[in-house]
Amino acid sequence: MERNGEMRAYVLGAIGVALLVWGSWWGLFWAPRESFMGDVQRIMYVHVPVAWNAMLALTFAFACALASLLRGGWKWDSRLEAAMEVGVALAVLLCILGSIWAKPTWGVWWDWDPRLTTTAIMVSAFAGILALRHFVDDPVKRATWSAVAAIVAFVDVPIVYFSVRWWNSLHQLQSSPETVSRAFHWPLRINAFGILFLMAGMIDLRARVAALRLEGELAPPLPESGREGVR
Amino acid sequence: MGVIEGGWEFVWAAYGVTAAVLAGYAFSIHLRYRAERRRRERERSAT
Amino acid sequence: MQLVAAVHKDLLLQWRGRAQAIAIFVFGATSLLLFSFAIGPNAEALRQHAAGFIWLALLLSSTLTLAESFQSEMEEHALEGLLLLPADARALYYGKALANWAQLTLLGVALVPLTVVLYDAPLPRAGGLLGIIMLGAAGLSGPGTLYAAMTSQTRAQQTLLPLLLFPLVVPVLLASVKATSLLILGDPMGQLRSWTILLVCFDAIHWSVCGLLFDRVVED
Amino acid sequence: MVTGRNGSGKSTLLRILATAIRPHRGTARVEGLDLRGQTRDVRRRVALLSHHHYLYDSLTALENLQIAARFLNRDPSRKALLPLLAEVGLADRADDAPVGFSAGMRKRLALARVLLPPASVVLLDEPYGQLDPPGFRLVDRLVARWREQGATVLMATHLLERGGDLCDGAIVLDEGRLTWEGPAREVAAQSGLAAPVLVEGGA
Repeated sequence: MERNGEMRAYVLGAIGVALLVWGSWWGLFWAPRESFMGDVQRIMYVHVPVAWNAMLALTFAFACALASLLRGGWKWDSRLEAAMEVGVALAVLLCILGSIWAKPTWGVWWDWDPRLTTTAIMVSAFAGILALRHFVDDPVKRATWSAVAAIVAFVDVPIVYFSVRWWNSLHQLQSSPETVSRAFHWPLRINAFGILFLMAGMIDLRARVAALRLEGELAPPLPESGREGVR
Repeated sequence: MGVIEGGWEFVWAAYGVTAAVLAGYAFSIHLRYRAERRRRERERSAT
Repeated sequence: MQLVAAVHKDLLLQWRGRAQAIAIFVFGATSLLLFSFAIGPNAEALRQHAAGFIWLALLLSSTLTLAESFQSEMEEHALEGLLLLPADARALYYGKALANWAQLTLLGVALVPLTVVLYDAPLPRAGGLLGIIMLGAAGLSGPGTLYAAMTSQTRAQQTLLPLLLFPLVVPVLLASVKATSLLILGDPMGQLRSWTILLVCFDAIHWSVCGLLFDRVVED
Repeated sequence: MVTGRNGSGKSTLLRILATAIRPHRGTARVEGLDLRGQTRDVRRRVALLSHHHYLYDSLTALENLQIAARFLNRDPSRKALLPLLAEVGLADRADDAPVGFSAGMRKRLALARVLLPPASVVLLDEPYGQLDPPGFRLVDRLVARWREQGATVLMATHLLERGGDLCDGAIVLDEGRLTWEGPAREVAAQSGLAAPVLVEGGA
């Protein structure tokens, strides 16, 4: 019975990997060269899907934090931990991809683009919350505090973004490669869904890890009778 | 004009890093899940 | 009423801990000295970076101030004792945040003369600078007080507080540095206003959000 | 009176009843008020002497009381609070910081802090711990006075004889479970334990 639950995660992951192989193959070998960026533009077929999904994962983490704080329940705490960790992993990947994109395009590894810089700041913010979780032994406090910290960090995202944008206002607004034609669209979409499925599978499985750990921490359950005997 | 020539090494690097990070991370979750399951089964059988 | 009691308590605690505050000021002053070693004895370059250095010094010192402000609450769990009286958690938060704000403002103001001397930074508008320091200090103390309440109860608190706080206050750092540097080096484009507005928005959002969330942090 | 071995859950029980910690599951009522839902009302009625003394080390004994008095909206003047310190035998140390106090004196100051709010339920976690014989008599006297005022006193203690004389009912905890319940006088003889928690008065 319990064995079946985890299958969902692996199936989702497998679908994701299959879509990613298909989309990447398309993007690398079938899609035409972009007229301005040349072959480098093919990086976009992984870069953009990773960006969308990293944002999605962290937004989901925010939703979990709200649910965990307002409605309670260990389920949401486990999901918060999972979504945060997967989101941080994707955001780290996003920063690396951003650098690889920036080097041939602008000649530097890091060009202080507001989106990329905000991502890097968010990585450290959410990694800090994961560290906080690691160092709090009481599961109740851990759940509340990480939910609170996640909400504050998420509320901060737009402020960080705008401050970095103003700060770097001398910088030319970047021309994201326009993906007008269908030939550019499809690999992007397929990869986006591929990472979405893979991410869903990873969050699902990671939440199971968190739930199992929590189960170990909360056990043995406190007996109710002895404590409630006294009025 | 302004067309970036070549750059395939960056493309390969991007796809390679993506594959490596995603695969490595997914595998680490799989390992952690297995470890947690085993730990719990040990605890179950102990009681 | 409870807020008055809370502010009174925290100001009294800070007054008794003033030796600590002076030590933190010395730490900030020392870091100002150290920053200039990274640049070299180039008066022009130092003046260009003066605004950044004063805010970095204040940011680094702020983690000490914030952590210290919860030290005495946690030693004998005095904060819990107040909550059981019952004291209003929100009043406790705003009392602590206001007291920390006052102390950080004081610390920032105390660092200014040093900046003027060390970096040869001209100070045409002292009132404006005071305003920026107050807004920036509020941006540090608002979320900082919330996070210090959490990290003061954890293992590895010295690492966790800056780890959580620094990414969060990036906008404060950017806006304060820009605004201060416009005050020192002149503001031909009239950008000071927008940075001030950014600081005000940050302060307003975080002081209200953190105030809402604080009782969950100390109650659970 | 509540008693039980070390780690049997006495302090946890008292801390839960004082709403210092939230029970993982279940709830309880104090004077008909739900611990989870009516936390603030419970706190208004309950005073807790915890094994944490709830003191600020850098402030003087008097200032510690003044801070609590301000939050309770009570007169924080020296004149109003000195009697409390005199009650616990610290009148001459009012302007000293507890950092220089002995463990027994800190306990006395913590007791003075418990006397401050007008509580109808008083929870005492090992009130005799660290105190000298006059301190024992002080606790006895305070408990008697609370009872006269109609307050319920619940104390966790290992002093079975003393608690047995002072309290009405007793329960014994072991690993969080209630293992014995009965008249306090019989706890020493019957429960086979050296550590009871005493329930006093009718709660």
